[in-house]
Parts: sequence; structure tokens; C-alpha cells
Amino acid sequence: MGERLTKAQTIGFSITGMLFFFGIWVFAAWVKLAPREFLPFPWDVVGEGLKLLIIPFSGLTLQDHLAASIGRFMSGFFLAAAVGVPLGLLMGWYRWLDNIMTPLFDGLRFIAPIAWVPFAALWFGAGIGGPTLIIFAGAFPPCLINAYRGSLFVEQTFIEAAQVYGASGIRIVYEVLLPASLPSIIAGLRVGAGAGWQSLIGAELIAANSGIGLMMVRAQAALDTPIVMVGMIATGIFGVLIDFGLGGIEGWLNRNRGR
Amino acid sequence: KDLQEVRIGSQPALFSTLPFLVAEEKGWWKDVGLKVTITNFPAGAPQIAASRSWDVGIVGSVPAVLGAARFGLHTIALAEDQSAVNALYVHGPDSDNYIRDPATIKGKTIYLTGNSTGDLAARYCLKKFGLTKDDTTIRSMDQAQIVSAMSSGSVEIGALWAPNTYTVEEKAGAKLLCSGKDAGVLIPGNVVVRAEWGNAHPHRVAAFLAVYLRAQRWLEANRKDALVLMKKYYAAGGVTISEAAMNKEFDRRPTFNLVQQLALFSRGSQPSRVDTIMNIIASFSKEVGSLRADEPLPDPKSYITDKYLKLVNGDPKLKSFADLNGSGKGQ
Amino acid sequence: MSNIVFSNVSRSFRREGKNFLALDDITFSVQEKEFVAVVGPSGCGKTTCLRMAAGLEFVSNGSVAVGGKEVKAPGPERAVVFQQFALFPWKTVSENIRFGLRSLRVPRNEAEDRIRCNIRLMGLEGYESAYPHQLSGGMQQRVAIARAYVLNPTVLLMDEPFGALDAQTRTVMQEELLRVGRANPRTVMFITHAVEEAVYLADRVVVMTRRPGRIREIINIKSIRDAEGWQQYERIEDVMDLESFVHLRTQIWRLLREQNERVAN
Amino acid sequence: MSNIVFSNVSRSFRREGKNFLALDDITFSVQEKEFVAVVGPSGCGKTTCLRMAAGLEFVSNGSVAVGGKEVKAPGPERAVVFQQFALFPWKTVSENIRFGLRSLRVPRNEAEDRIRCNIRLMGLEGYESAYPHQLSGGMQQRVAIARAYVLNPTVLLMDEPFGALDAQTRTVMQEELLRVGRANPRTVMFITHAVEEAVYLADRVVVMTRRPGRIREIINIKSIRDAEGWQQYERIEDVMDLESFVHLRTQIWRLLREQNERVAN
Amino acid sequence: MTMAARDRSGRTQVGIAVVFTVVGSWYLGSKYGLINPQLFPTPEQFIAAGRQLALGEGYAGGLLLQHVLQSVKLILLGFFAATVIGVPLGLWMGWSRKAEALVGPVFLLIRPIPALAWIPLAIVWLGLGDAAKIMILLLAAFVPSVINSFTGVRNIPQAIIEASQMLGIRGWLLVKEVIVPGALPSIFTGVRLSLQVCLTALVAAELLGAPLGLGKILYQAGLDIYPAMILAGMVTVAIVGFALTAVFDYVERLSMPWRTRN
Ligand SMILES: Nc1ncnc2c1ncn2[C@@H]1O[C@H](COP(=O)(O)OP(=O)(O)OP(=O)(O)O)[C@@H](O)[C@H]1O
Ligand SMILES: Nc1ncnc2c1ncn2[C@@H]1O[C@H](COP(=O)(O)OP(=O)(O)OP(=O)(O)O)[C@@H](O)[C@H]1O
Ligand SMILES: [Mg+2]
Ligand SMILES: [Mg+2]
Repeated sequence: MGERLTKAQTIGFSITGMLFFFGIWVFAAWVKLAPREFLPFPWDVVGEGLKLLIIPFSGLTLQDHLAASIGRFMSGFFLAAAVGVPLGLLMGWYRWLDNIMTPLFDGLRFIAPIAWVPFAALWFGAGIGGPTLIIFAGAFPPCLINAYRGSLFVEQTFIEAAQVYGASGIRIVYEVLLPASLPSIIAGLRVGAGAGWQSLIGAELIAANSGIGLMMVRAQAALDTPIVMVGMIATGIFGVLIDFGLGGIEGWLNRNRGR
Repeated sequence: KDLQEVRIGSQPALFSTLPFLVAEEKGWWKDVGLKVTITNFPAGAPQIAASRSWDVGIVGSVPAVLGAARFGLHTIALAEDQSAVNALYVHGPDSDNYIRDPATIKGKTIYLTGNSTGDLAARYCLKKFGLTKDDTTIRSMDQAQIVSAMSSGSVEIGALWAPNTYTVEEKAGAKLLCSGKDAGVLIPGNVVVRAEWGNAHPHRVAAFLAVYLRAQRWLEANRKDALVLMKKYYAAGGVTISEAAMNKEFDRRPTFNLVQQLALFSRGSQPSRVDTIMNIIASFSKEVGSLRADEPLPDPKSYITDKYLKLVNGDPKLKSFADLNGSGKGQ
Repeated sequence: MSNIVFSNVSRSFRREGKNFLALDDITFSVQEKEFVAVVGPSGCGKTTCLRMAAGLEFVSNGSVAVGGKEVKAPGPERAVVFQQFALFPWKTVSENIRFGLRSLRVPRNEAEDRIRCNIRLMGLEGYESAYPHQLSGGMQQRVAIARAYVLNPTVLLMDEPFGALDAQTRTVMQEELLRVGRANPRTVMFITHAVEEAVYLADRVVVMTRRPGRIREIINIKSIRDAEGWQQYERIEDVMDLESFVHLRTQIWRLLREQNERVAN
Repeated sequence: MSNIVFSNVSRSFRREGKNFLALDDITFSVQEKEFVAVVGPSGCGKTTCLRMAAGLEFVSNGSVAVGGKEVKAPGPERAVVFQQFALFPWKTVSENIRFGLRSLRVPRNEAEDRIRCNIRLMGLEGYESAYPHQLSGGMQQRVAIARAYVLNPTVLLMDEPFGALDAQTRTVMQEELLRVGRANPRTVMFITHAVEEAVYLADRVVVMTRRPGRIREIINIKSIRDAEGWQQYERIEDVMDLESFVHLRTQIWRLLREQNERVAN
Repeated sequence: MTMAARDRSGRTQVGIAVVFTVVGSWYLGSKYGLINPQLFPTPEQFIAAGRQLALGEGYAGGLLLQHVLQSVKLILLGFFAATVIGVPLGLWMGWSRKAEALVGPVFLLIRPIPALAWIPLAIVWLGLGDAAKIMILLLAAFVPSVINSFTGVRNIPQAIIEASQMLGIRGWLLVKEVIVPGALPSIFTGVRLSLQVCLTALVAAELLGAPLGLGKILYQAGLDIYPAMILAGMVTVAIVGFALTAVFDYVERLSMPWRTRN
């Protein structure tokens, strides 16, 4: 494996990489690889982003759009986690449940979350239920799969130890399967959060009246590429933040167990 | 006094929904005893699919047909005549040729938003150019996609509606090839109500209608103030629009006052004007397949009604309220 | 009553569509308060036997009874100490030890007393709230044993409990087990690969044959131990130097080597 | 020339921001064709020593030289047999054995001859195209040894090569190692936890102390073995019954127990 | 319960039974009015839509088979592009900490941007042809390939790497014979996920004025508010996903003979 880097080297290389990325961007914009209104300079985008903090676009400022998106995200993501994780654990323990759920689930996972948009409108109208359903469709599979696989691959000896020491049924699920597969569950939540966030933005591009996705699609229709890019970068940054947050929990858990 | 609730389904940054802002600013909802909540939808399809979450609303005439056939939406008035702002635009080096001789678009690809008023206008334009269904290739895309594809040069011919039309005109230099009006088809925007809700609360519908008509009259009468409001309203929908374009919006979109509405809706022995218009639109829906083969064309009598217009007309208070000048109020 | 009785037990597993016999006509018993070690070549079915007594595995034929009752399911009166310790990594030392008591519904005060007592017995004081990964292998194994002892099980089933320890820690644990066993004897079935360990700890040693697992011989250690007075030595290495010990060890060793030869030819 | 010389080697690791000394002033050597076993408490730095000779780990102070040249990087002339075998799971037995020859650029015919010869030596005929997971632990370890032998290394470094095997397989492997070593002696550094194994196999045994790892004593086995004529016995159990063997074993055992006591107090 | 509960064989039969049960209750639910046909299609509507799509006049510009072929073509191209870029990138980042530090942050930032958000830029840069659609699929699908190839390399046991060093293996031989096969199980996990993502990103890609395609069916049926057709589209996507994954499984088994037992 490549030799380890010092902290300073890591930071140095990261900055180099970022500079390289922005360098290509600036170069492409500079030689007019695409017209300026479609390929602005990075500083145009930053300027636009700062402007958006004060001057509303499509009725709301950047932070208001972001807040609207995050609000929707939370409801869908928490629902996905609250349903997916216990269901996955139970599927890992009760074979009949596994047998019932797995074939249904195997079909559903190929269906794009945004394909649910028309059903979301039909079933939930304009309420919060629609976006919740779509985020749920994105975030649920990883939450479920990781809890399921995590509990399926819990070492047999833990389960047998629990049985020998008198535990059974639900007590095994919450005292053994849950903690034993927690790292896997957190990893699943992490992937699920990313997927949920992406499907939310996707859904907002199609049906919403606030949020980062809406901001982007309106900007696109108004040929305002810098705002589209502000939206992409805001999406990216918030996605990274979610990932970091859950990644931190994951690391903490693993450290606590001496991994 | 208790205000009565009305849930409005709307779309942002449209001329036909601008009256809601006027009413809001002027406090007219309260004047007729209503308390409204407005929900915005990005397009007609999700709006009617979600029609359980609103009571009255403004939709394009094409979704209105679908709404009538599937979701029991009744057309109770016309919002405006949009024929001039649903149009085919051309862009690129050959655009002048196309304008000079529209028949030369034969064999080209036209991008439009399927099953929309833009689609309707485009098909009538093709008919006018003497082209049949198979002479061009039709591709369906969302308006935002057409706008960016057109201005970046990957689309030569696209069907758009306002205010996207102004964006491509002003920011990309696209040119008008043919509007619905040029093609001789009348494309209205529809004021609709969920039938069972309307039957349960006819007076709220009438009050709503009166306010809407009054706001339209006010916009017509006060162009200067109206432009200020409009700019603000469009900006809130993410559309920056020039002074010239706003004036075009007013000029290209005739509205109808109560008297005209009643005339349009009146059925004697023959079908009313609106019946005829909506029949054209319904046949179009059938032709493009959004009304399925097994679905009958909705009978105009079953979903087009002047019942609420008559309620307004029959109530002196509402009648004079709807007719801004007559009431002496406002401003 | 807490003896373990294997009567004509056999067990076959299905593999690749075929039945193959893993245990064949196993009959032996562990008397009350007796310590029996089971040795045998790898794969001969030692673990399977122990799991049957624990109720984690079922017989194909014959029967396994503990305390006169046929074994049907696992239960805390038959505590198992697993080779890989099987401590719950997400529970502290005292939570691990407490786990079994919860299903026994021992009153809170008594439970705490018993936990404290066993923590002292195993020399784990000060580590009550440590997590397993913070302990050395030997200490982890002591926790596993404490978790079994705390239940006051009538029967203790140990599957190579010291297999994962290094040689030095292992001897310490062996001496400790002997010390605790002398103070408070129990019925123990103990599986090991290490012949010295079996001879050092057990009252009787059961030697099994290679597949299908059968009983080759049962060797009585206790009589020799008592006759030669091994008890007087505290240290394992002192016992291991005794001729009587060396001879027993070599006797068992030869029995096992026999098995390997049989396969090689 | 293929001796291994550790001169005043020390090594410290950083852990939690602090430097801590793992090996302190280690000086010993393995003569050409000598078999030296290293024993010591867990964590005393045995593996670290071996890895230094292999070139997988570096000294903080002092030097490690093999064949008179300071060790800088790993290489096929110093073949390592790892505790966990470290076979390539995606290669068959013969591919695993062949792999090292590819970097040595051995001519094709010679390579095939050497592979065949080592497969025979290790009793792996018929398993040439099996994958490691299809073999038992003992057979996997034989493949790992064949992979090392086939390189004709001047030095063989073995880190608890039999640690993962069960006791019976282990004795078979020990006897085999001795047999092969007699036929074709090499310079071997052999790490183990099992004192018997060290005494049985080695010419000299290096006993290390607990952290920081120092050399406690170096015990010469060869002189006693030759004097007592252990060679005449084929079987390990025959040797293990000899008094000379038992005494050497117990001597080393006591040295190790000393370490454990020191920690306990 | 212990062993049996965790042995997952014999699932197929149960799976088929479950599917039958679900379809059966859907049928009965619609028949007895427990399911509002406005909100969810009845089996009759679904079959009619399926017949229209597969045998009748078609929908959204073509017959089922044409849509499937077009989409499968797009999926395979996008999948190919995603793995050809993603796997080497992940391997490189896994092998070299410098590469990880260099590329990691940019990758991290780009990763959460949904496929749909790239549409405006894809149109502007690549127009409306297949290239733009493949770019959308690529951007969505290369992520799991990168991540899993990366972790695959990182999880190669240190002992394996050291064994190769000891044997004097380095350079290209090391990559070819050790790194790639060592990471292969994880690479396959990632590539399989990439395939799944290609299917879910199809709707986004085909928003770019596709003439045909499963995504287009879903888009058009959404515009037409045609629930039965949406369901037919979804079922088709699921079947195509199933079929492609089955092919993939077969390739995977062939590629890793050392993992198949006996
Ligand atoms: N659940 C099972 N299914 C199929 N075969 C099994 C199962 N459990 C055990 N076996 C087989 O039964 C035989 C005996 O296994 P067991 O684990 O009892 O041996 P053991 O004597 O404990 O071996 P070791 O000393 O290696 O632990 C082995 O051949 C094993 O492969
Ligand atoms: N890369 C490393 N970083 C930090 N500490 C290390 C590293 N490698 C070894 N150590 C420490 O150095 C000491 C010696 O380790 P080593 O593995 O050589 O012991 P050992 O004698 O082989 O032990 P065992 O018998 O358990 O295998 C241990 O305390 C270990 O934790
Ligand atoms: Mg066993
Ligand atoms: Mg070591």
C-alpha cells in the first residue's frame, strides 16, 4: 500500500487536487469551451452564491431554499431509518419475514425514486407526504439492506451465547443483533442519507415550490447558469456534511469497540 | 365575522395567477369573506394529479381536459386567451429561413413539452404550414430543458409558453415562428373547481370568482402599477423579466370580463363558444394519446358550467364587486 | 442431580446432497461434580457433542440427558464457555456478566452481589466498566468464565476455552480453573486439543476417533492423580515433570497419533 | 553466506502521541544453516524482530544484517512463512508456489521441476489445482512452506507457522519440518509460543523478556540433543518422554513464567 | 431456530408464493373496492396498459420491445463508461494515499450531486444526443464503483501485500496478480451497485428528449397521469434490472473461481 502521509502532506495534496479541479474549470471557461453564460468562472458562481444569501431568487434566499430542502429531507430520512432499520433487523432474524420482504424489495430497488413523483402527487397531493415518499424511496433501501445484512452476518457465537444465557426472540434482536450490526447500520444510514438527499433534490426539480432543486430548475429556465451551479455546490456541500456527521458517529462507534 | 376557507391550486410566475397577488395586496379576499391558502405547482400535470389538496385553481386548458376526464374538475370561467403566448420559436443560423418559408422545417426535430398548451399550439402551427404528423420529428422535454437546449444551440425549433418565450427571445435571441393565435386556435387558461367541493360550497366559489375577475379588471386598468406588481410576482417565481416583455404579456393575453365570460359560456340550442374550444382541445388530447383510446371525450356539458358565473351575476354585491368600475371601489 | 448422559448418540449432517455421519454411537457420561475432558482429532465431532449437551444442536439418534432430563433447548442452567469467548463487545465487563442473570430474574440485590463476587473470584476488580476490547485475551476469557459462573449453573460446558490464548496466559488460566474447581466443584465437560491440559485438569479423559467420531477410550486420571498426590503442587510445570503425568500424556498422545496414521495411509 | 546478525537493535513505536520502546538492545545471531527458535511472552517483539530480518520493518537503532549485508527491503532470498499462511486465495496451489519464481526469472522448465519437487516434498500431489479454501489448515500451511522452499532461499523466516493448526496436525508438521531440515539444512529463524516445539526443532532457543523486549537467555539445545541422541527417534512423543527433553522444556518454561509473575506483581 | 433461521436456502419457492399472494390481494382489493382505482391502478387497467404497450399501438413513441432495447443500450453504455472510469480511479485511490488526498475531496464534493442536477450542464456541453445521456448515467453510476474499488484495495490483508513483497513481486505484476484479484470481490459489489444506479438514473437521462426508453415511458405517463402505465413502466424496469443482474451474477461467478465452493 502507498506509504502513509503526514497531516501536512495530506492537506497539501488535497489543496493541490482542489486547485487542479478549479484550474481546469477556469481554463475551460477562459478558452470559452462553452459560452460564458453556460460556463461561468468559479468566482462568478461564488459571487452569485453570496448575492443569493441576501437577494431572494424564486422568492427565497439560498439559505431559505436550503432550509426548505433540509426540512423535507429530515422527515423522509427519519421515516426511512425508523422503518428500514427495525425491519431489516427483524428480517435478519425471522426467516418468514425475510422470505416475504426480499422478493418485493428486490424488484423495488431498481425503480428510481423520482419515478414515484406522479404517485406521490396522487396519494399525498401537495402535502409533506409527497416529498417524504420520494426521499423514503431513496433512503429506505440502504437503511434496510445494511440492517438486514448486518444482522444476518452477526457471528453465530454471539447469538448462541445469548441463547445459552437465556435470551430469545425480540430480546436477541435488540440486545444482540442491533448492537452487533450497529456499525453496518450506521454505514447504511450514511449511504441512505446520501441517496435520500439526492432523490429529494431530484424530486424538487420536478415538483415543488421551494428548495434547492426548485431553485436550480427555475434558474435553468431563466438561463441563469451561475445559480444552477450554486445549487449544485450547495447540494454537494450539504451532502458532504451529512456524510461527515454520520461518518463521525461511525468512527466513534468503531473506536469504542476497538476496531 | 368568520372567514371561509378556500384552497387555491396555482402556478408561480404566470400571468393568469397574477390576480391572486393583486387580491392579496388589496385585501379583497377578506372583503368577500374568504380566507385563502395558495399552493403552487410547477406544472399542470402534478397540479391536477394533486387536485385533492386544493379546491379551486387555474390550469392550462389541456390539463383542464385531463382533469375533467379523470378527477372531476369543472371549468367555471376562462382565465385568459393564451393563444399568442404558446408558440413555436426558432433559433440558430437557419432561423430566418424558417421564418421566411415555414415549410422548410420539414424533416427537422421539434422539441416541446408533451400534452401541454405548447404542444397544442405547435401542432396547429404545423397544420397551418401544411405539414402532417410525420413530416417532423416530435420530442418531448420539460420547458427548462428546451430553454437551455435552445440557447446552447442544440435545439433549433421548440414550442414554449410565456414567460419562457421571453427568456429565449431576450437572452438567446430566438425568434417567434408561429403562435397558437397565428395558427388560428384559441388556447384558454381555465378557472376550475373540484366538482363536489363546488357543489358543497357554491357561494365560496362565486366569491372567489368575483375577486379573480375584479383583479383582472384592476390589472387592465392600472398598467403602471400592474407592471410593478408583475415584476415582483415573476421574480418570486424565479423569472426576471424586462419591461418590454411585461408589456407584451399584457398585450398578448386578452382577458374577459363578467359579461364576456357569460357570453362565452352561454349555451343556446348549440354549444357555447367554450364548449367548442374545449372540444378542440379534447380532440387534441385524444390525438396525442393523453386521453386514452378507451376514454371517451368528455362531454362539455358535463364539466363546463356557467353556474358560478351566474351566481356572481345574480348577486348584486358580487356583481358590482367583480366589475371594478361599476363598484367604484378599489384603487 | 446434574450428570450428563450421552446414550448411543449419533448425528449425521447433509453435505452436497449426501448424508454423512459425524458422530457414531457415542455413549459416555459425566458424573455429578466430575470434570471430564474430551480430546480427539480435529473434525471428529467434539464440538458437536458439547453443543448437543448445550441444546444448540440435536441428535439424529440416541439421546442426551442432563440431570435426568432430555436436552431440548439451551438454557442458563447449562452454561457454555465458547472458544472465541463470545463476549458481547458492546457491553462492559459487568454488563456481560449480568446478561444471563436477567433472564433468570434474580432479584437486583442478589444479582449485584453475585456479580461482585465473581468479579473478585476472577481477579477482574477495577475492570467492571471496561469493554472487552480493552482487555487482554486472558482477561477476556476470565470474563467469559465469570459470565458462566455467575449463573451458578449445575453444568459447565467449555469448548476449548483456552485455545485462543498464548501459552503463558494459558497456563495461568489452567491453574486458576483448577483452583476455582477445587473450591467449588461442578459438573464440567471440557473440550481441548492440548493433551497436557486434559491430563492436568480432568478427572477422566474421553479420547475420540477420527470421522465418524467414536469413542476410542476413556482414561481415568483421578485415580492416578490421587495416588501420586499431584494436588500438592501449585504449579503446572511441577506436575508436568512428574513421571506419572508424562506417561499419561504420552499414552493419550499415542492414541491420537494412531488416528492420524490411519488417515495418512 | 547466510547468517542473520542482530546488533544492538532497538525499535520504538509511536502510540497515542508517545514513543514507547518495543525492542531494547537486541543482539544475537543465527549462524549459517542453524535453526534458532525465539520464544517470549506475547507482545514482547518477536514478530517485530522477524519482520526486521525480512525487511518489512525497520530498526530505530542498531542494525540487522543477513549474509553480511544490511537488510533494506524484502526479497525472495529471505523467504517468510507467515502465521496466517498469507496464501493468495485467488491462486491455485501450484500458482501460489509458482508466483515467487516469476520475479526470480527462473527458466520455465526449471521452475516446473522445482514446483513439482516441492509439491511432492510437502505431500500435496493431486492438489495442484485446488484453491486454498478447499484445503485443510495443515495443507494450507504446507503450501505456504512449499512457496517459501521453492525459492531456494538462503534464509527462512517463520512466524508461528503452526500457531493456527490443531495439536495433532501440528505434530505432523513439526516432524515433517525436521525431516526436511535434516535432508537440506537452512538458516532458519523460527518464532513460536510453544516451548516443546522450540525445544524439539531448534538448535538454539532465544528467550525474550516482556516489554520492552530484551534477550533473557539463549539456550543451546543442539549440544544436549547430540549428546542424548534424540535424532534416533522418529516420533515427537518419543523425544518428549526423554528426561533431557523434559528438563530443557521446564527450564525454558520457568524463564517464561518469571515474566508473567513480574507483571502480575 | 438457531441454525435454521440463518440458513437462507429455498427462498425461490417462497418468493414466488409471496409474489402470487401480493398480486392476489391486489386483485381482490381492487375487486372489492378496497383500493381506489384513481390512486392505484386495478389489475385490469394494468393488463390493459401492458397490452397497449407491448402488443397494441404502443406508448410514448414505441412498443415495449423498442423501449427496452433503447434503454438497455443506454444502460450498458453508461455502465461501461462508469466502470471503466470508476474502477481504475478507485483502485488508484486505494493504492496510493497521495492519489486519495489528491482526488478525494473533489470526489467527495461531486458525489452528492444528483444525476438530475447535471442535466442543464449536460445539455449545454453535450447537446441532446446519447453522449449527454451517458454523461448523466456515468456521473451517477461511477460513484459506487469508485468507493468499493477503493475499500477493496484498502481491505486487502496486509499479510498478502507483505507476502508479495517477500516474493519480490512489484510493479505491474503486483497490480495485475495481487491488487486487482484481492480487491475483486469488493469491486464486483461496487460494479453491481453501479448497474443498479444506471437503472435508477435512467429516468433522469431520458428526460433529455429521448425518442424512446423506459424512462421516457415513466416521464410521459407522469405527464398523462396514467397510473397503470406508470406501474407497467416500473414493472418493466424491475424485470430488466433483474435480468441484467442475473447476467452480471453469472459473469461474476465465472470471474472468481476461487470463491465458488467445490
Ligand atoms: N452444521 C453443520 N453442517 C454440516 N456439517 C457439520 C455441521 N456442524 C459440524 N459439521 C461437521 O461435523 C464434523 C464434526 O464437527 P465438529 O465441529 O464437532 O468437530 P470438532 O471435533 O469440534 O473439530 P475441531 O477440533 O476442529 O473443533 C465436521 O466434519 C464438520 O464439518
Ligand atoms: N506498527 C506498529 N505500531 C505500533 N505498535 C506496534 C506496531 N507493531 C508492533 N507494535 C507493538 O510492538 C510490540 C511488539 O509486537 P510484536 O507483534 O512484535 O509482538 P510479538 O512478540 O510477536 O507478540 P505475539 O506473541 O502476540 O505475536 C507490541 O506491544 C505491539 O503492540
Ligand atoms: Mg470444535
Ligand atoms: Mg507475533
